[in-house]
Amino acid sequence: MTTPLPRTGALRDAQQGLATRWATLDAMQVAAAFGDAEAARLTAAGIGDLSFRRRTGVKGRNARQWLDALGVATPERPNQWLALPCGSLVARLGDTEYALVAGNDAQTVTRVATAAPTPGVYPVPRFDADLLLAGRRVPELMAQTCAFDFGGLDAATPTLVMTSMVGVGVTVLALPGADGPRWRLWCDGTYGGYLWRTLTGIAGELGGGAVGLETLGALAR
Amino acid sequence: MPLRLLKFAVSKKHPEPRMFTAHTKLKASYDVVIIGGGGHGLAAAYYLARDHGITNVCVLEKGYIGGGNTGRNTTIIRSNYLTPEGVQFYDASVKLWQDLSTEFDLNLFFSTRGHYTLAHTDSAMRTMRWRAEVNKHYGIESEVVGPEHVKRASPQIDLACGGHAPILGALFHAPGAVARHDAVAWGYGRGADQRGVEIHQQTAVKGIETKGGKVTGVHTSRGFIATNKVLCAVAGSTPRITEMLDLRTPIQIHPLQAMVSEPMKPWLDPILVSGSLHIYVSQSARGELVMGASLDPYEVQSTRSTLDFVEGLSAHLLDMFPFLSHAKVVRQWAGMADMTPDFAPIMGKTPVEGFYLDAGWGTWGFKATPVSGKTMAHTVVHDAPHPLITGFSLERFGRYELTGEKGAASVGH
Amino acid sequence: MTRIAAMPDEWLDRSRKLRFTFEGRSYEGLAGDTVASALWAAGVHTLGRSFKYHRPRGLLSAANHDINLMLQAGPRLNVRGDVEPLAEGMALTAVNTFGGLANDRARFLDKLSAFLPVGFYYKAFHNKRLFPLWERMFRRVTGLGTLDFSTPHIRTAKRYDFCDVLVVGAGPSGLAAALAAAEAGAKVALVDENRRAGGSGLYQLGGSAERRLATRRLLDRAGAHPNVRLFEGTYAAAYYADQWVPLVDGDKLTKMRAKAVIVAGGAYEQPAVFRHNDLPGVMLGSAMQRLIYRHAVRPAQRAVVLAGNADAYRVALDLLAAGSEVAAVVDLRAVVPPAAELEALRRRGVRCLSGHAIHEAHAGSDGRVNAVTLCRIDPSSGQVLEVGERIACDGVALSTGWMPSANLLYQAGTQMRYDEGVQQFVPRSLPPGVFACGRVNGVYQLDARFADGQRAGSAAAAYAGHGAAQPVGVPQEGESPSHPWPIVAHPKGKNFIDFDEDLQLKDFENAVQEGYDNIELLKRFTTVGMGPSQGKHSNMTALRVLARLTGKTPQQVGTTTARPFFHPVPLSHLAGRGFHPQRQTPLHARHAALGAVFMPAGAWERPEYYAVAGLSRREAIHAEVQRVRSRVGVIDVGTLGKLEVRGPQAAEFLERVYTGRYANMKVGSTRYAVMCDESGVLADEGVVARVADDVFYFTTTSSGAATVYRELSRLNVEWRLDCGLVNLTGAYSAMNLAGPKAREVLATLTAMDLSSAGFPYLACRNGEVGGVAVRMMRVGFVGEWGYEIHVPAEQGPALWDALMAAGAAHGIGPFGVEAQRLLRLEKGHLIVGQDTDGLTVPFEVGMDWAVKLDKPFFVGQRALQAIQRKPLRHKLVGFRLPAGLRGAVPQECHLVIEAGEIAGRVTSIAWSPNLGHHIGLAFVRPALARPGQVIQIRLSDGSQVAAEVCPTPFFDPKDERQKDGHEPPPARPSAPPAQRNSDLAKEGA
Amino acid sequence: MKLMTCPVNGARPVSEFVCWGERRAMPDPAACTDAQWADYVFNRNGAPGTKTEWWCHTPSNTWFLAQRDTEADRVLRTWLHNGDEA
Repeated sequence: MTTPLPRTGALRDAQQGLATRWATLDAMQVAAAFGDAEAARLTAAGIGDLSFRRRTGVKGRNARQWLDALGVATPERPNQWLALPCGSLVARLGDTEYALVAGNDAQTVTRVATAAPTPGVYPVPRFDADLLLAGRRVPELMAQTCAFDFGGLDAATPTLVMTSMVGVGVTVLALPGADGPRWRLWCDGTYGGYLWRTLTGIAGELGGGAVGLETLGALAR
Repeated sequence: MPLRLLKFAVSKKHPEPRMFTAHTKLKASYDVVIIGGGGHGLAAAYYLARDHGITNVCVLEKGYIGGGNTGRNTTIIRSNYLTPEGVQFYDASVKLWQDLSTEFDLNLFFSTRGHYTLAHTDSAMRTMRWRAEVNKHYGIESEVVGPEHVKRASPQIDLACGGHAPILGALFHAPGAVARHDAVAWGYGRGADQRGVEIHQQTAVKGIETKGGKVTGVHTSRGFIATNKVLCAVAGSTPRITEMLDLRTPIQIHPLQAMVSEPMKPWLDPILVSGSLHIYVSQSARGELVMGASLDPYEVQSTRSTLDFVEGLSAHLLDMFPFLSHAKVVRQWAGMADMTPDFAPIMGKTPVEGFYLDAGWGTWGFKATPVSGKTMAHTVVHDAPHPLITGFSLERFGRYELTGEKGAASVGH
Repeated sequence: MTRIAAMPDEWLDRSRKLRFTFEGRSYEGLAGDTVASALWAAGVHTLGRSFKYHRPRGLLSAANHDINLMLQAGPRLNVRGDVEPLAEGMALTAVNTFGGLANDRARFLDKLSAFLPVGFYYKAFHNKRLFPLWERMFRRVTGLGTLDFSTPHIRTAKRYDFCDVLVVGAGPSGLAAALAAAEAGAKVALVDENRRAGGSGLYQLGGSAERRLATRRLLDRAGAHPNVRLFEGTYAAAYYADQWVPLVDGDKLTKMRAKAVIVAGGAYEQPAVFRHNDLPGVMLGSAMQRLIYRHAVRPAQRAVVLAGNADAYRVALDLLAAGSEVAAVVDLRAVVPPAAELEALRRRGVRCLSGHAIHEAHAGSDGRVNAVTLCRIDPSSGQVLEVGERIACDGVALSTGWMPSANLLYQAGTQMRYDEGVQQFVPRSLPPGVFACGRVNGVYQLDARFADGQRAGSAAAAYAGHGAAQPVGVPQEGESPSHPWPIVAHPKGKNFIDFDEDLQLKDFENAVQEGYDNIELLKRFTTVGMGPSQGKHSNMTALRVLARLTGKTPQQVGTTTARPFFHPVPLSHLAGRGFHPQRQTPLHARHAALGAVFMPAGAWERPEYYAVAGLSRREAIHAEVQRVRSRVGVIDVGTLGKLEVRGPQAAEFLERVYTGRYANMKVGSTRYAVMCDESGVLADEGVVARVADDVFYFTTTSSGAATVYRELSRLNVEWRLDCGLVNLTGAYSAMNLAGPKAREVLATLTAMDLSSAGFPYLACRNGEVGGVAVRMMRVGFVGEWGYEIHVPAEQGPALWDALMAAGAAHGIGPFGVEAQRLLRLEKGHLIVGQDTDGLTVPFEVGMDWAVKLDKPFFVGQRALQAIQRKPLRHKLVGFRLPAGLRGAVPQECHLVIEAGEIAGRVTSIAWSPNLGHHIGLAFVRPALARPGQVIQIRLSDGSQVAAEVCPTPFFDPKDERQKDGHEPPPARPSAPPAQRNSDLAKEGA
Repeated sequence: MKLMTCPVNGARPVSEFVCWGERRAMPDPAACTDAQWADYVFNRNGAPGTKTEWWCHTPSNTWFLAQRDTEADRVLRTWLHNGDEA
């Protein structure tokens, strides 16, 4: 067969024309940088795009055992996440649904995505928009866009929250960070462009904005 | 300066009689008991006395007259409905409205402003044309107009609505009007009172007596009344009453909220309604903007207010009128809308003999006040539905024959 | 100049002078002034005109309810001059004048007041012919401020916030409450509407530094406490369910969610009622104290204090401290309780009378008060016994009583009771999580307010889960802070109760005489409390008057409901940024690049058509149609709902939710599906594909996608069948490749067997196209050989590009929603929502075949069984217009007329380029549904057009073009006739 | 804003939820009359009271049952449907 077709990230079109410098990563065009002064934006309220990460999902009453059988550990409690040794994230969405997002190594995700489901297991292909929020004023950004009290979360537990932000259903993962909390934000890719434009717009007022993968560096992992 | 006002200057005492007689006690029995001292109940009492000479009537009001939805709505009067039943019924109402002030010798501030239902989508435009054509068929002034027509009527409007929902056109209904809602209740109340009807405020209904499927009396917070005919006109409280008779209806109660701005110099002459933006707005004689939106999303039998309502309505209002940014909202309130599945009222007889229902008024009850009073009075007297309301019978649901006003009720008002 | 020496807690920055103009004249004030304090300091005392009679008015409350002091400040309307911070360069005018404040042409109305009794407008002007004229006149004089239509859409940074305990009001009790809660470990938000916290503790001093310092110390401690966030210049605008309180400051709204709310908003001082109590110079005692201690302005040179409580004597002492002369303290009470303040005044030679009232105030040539006439009153009844001496003065302080600032408490559902001891309403029972302290709780003495605050603070903290409620003793009030009847009748009236609405005592007497003797009726008839101040200085007096007139107690009369808002809130604050969620398919940028003209479809944006240079909208759409009929086109159908149901009972699930049969479907086949609601009304439609024995992939309409998935999820929860539902709407991109050349185009991209045998009509296949795993269905919605291709969202654009590239040789092109509508119409396919309405059942649209009433169960089945036994109301039929038709053409929703009656309506209509005439769908009476029947369609202008009912499909009746073993003949297009109003053109567009 | 507690996701503003309405027992379609079915389809218990309603937390598409006093708009309890609860 011919070489696989390129992938297009959910936020690709929204990132057009932001003095964007493009690079290619895992068959997907990604933003290496959005103009300059990215470091300053990142310390204020930086928003990065991790949609290029491979991801998949599964749900159903037997999903947990099924993942277990595939050697994928899952969070003990609903609405928590954990990191696998390979660097992938396993998020437990509510009680019986799971989402996996690859780190640099996509093997686990690919294995799960291609494994045959058993009774009570329902595969959920995912092509979400995946944003990373970091910086001093991100709490203000979230206060202006979401009714959930993220400040009230216990920093120690790897929590995730399914809520609504600027009118769009989102899944928010609280990531520990030496310099304050960081957030992973997932939403249906078809709402991604809107969410990206809205959040980067508000972040701009807070001295932040879009940040490319180069400046994100380790944060993108 | 009208002469009518001269006497106030010349006379030492305030030369006005009492508006209503203060009744200290209830009689043992009445020919007709009307539950609900809102516009509808008082209008029915008025027409019972005026048109049918039936004056041994009492109106029971648990609070004060006109204190329910009559005093809580945004006073829009129109007849540009969708179904033949609706159109003819509301047209009769609009005709009655014209002369009420003179009839009552009370200024209702009935003011014809013209009513625009804005369309922001193709499908909305189709519905507007549908309504316009049905309206015209029954001789009602309605037409589909383009954005430029809207712009002429309200030059300041942003036709693009901030780019989110451009206005493609509108249904223009020239007879669209507003009136001073409280005065409507007072006018009908005084008219009924002068003809011998007893209005009892602060009198709650506790139960309804029946014998062999027929109404025999009403238990009130002030004692029992014997009667064979009970008219129930209590809008948002309808299920509380029908429950007393184990009478099943499709009615569900949802709050309908509204808000009003500080007075500002008049700038908005017509009444504007937008289904897509969930707005309806007009400017009162005091210079206030009176605004409403759609129904609350779930059942609540109270008149509590919510912040989401004012937030949403304000956001949409600024899409249409950005220059209102500095204008301030003074007050918000709510009424209890008695909704039906087909957005048409439920009027006429019920399985319980002698119990007549005037309900299901949802968000459109005020404009129907005169005609509902007239037709219900007729229905009670003849124990048969007035020709204008046969399409609104309670049985229609049992026959799977809904009336289908839904298309016209894109937004509550 | 009446500015006095620096006051210890004054708000002024004396180093910053601010210049501004008022009514065209230039003035100078100081940073920290309000507009009113600056003008008063500059010797300007007439600051506005009243609403109804246009009487000159001065400062009344300096507490944000001086409605007669509303200003126009450029684009900002109805600016409250009594609290508006002065700013450099302000250009201000009074809102309610004609030709300026001084020579207001409407001031004659004051002379006419006798003609304009309460509710006068109900009693006249309603001559049917004349009313419109009168109304136009009313509309000229009504309203307050003026809009500036060039004002931009101001988007504010509305935000959410959270705390354990929200304290509303940072006066003595609020500060004590905040501190107590904070010390118990609660996170506290403390808000005060004033620019500086401290409240009356910093201005109701009676000349005593100790009172001030006690509050100051508390303020410093609370302000410094790590658990306390202090919001100054911020008011709590309302109380909503579950401790949800919007906080309003100068530029935004903060939606505060608290675990507990303490209302410590204090009380509003209430004006006493006597003739000309509205003259400039007559003001509330607390207003004078605010002028003195916040803005270092001497309110009057020579003042008379009207007293009804202990506060009045502090006002007198504060006036002395400000260098005013106090001509007399006139107390309504027969016996004045002994107090240090009283002694101090006597010592300083101030005349103190008891059992007296002010009978009338007199105005000087400048309109400001220049004297008062006293009267002796009967202490019990308030009756005037004799009119007494006249005392010259240029200021009158009204200190006769208070009304609790209980709006938020009422909104929270608090039960209030009238306490005779303090002559005001106090909370009887508070809802869970809501607390009150201080004057709103009937507690007035300073030390008692501190104690009451502590009590409430620890109780609220405990409710929020911090510590335990501490028992705190709150001292009893020694005397009533409010006088029960601060009202003096006067034969000539002009004794005002409501300064917003110009309501006098006699207006209430008259209203009650007319029968408006219930507090709500009285409010509605007189409009008392309905002005912008919402009754902050009038409701209590109105209630006292009504009680006396009806022989009831205030408790029996009760209060009117307090609604949001506490103070008016700008629309821009409430609107915030205004978010408009937008949904775009993965192919959106491709469409834009191809010149798509987008149309909204719910949250989606879809290409309506693709603009082509030199072609009209209509021509461009017809070109797209022709391309599909003659060559090949592709449309983005990614907005369709895409669902998957998997599991042993997946087929059973579909059998229950759709009207058709699915259990007997072969793997690899598809079937049309119709969904009804419980009443049998057509709710949605789509295509079901069986991709494996226990896996079905199915589509819903674009508009129905979200709701259908949600409802199916609910049914799956309720029924507990052994299957799972997955929503792939956003995860998959979908496009429909259609046209005679579709197969050839696709063949270049895939190794799949596309032969009629290998991939027949209505089959469904999984495979690979251009290296992408796809799910493909052979469908014929547009009546051509076609493939609906579903791929992972992130590969949609690549596949689109591949199809475009591969199709280039065959003249491929995109087509939009309008072309699709026309293509499907040529096939006679209905569109749910356009060709159906809220009451349409399948039988009415010829879908009987899709409804299997003999199944065990499906949603709506039972209703349809009942409806099937009834005659149809109407039927959806196809119709055609004569080919040669010239002139106006019917449009969608034009009516079908039979014997002068409405007999149906057009639901779809379009010019068919392939048939050379107009075709459409219409609902008609069953009697008119026979093919060949001629129906009359009435146009907007009343003219009628004859149409012929005909069978569908209109085009390719045998559906041969999309089926196998058939080489479709090329479609023969013909040009449409010129028309007055095109069926495709939108009105006004 | 009113709070509603999703059994899985916890207390959230009611704007994150959709209310389906009161849970109603469906009569046996085979046994009931047309009128009985119409009563089930159209008629509602509109009087105030404590009702059991279907609610959905939309961001997570979690359906659950809530017992609510519809006059005070007070939620008494919420739980996941497991087929055998009251």
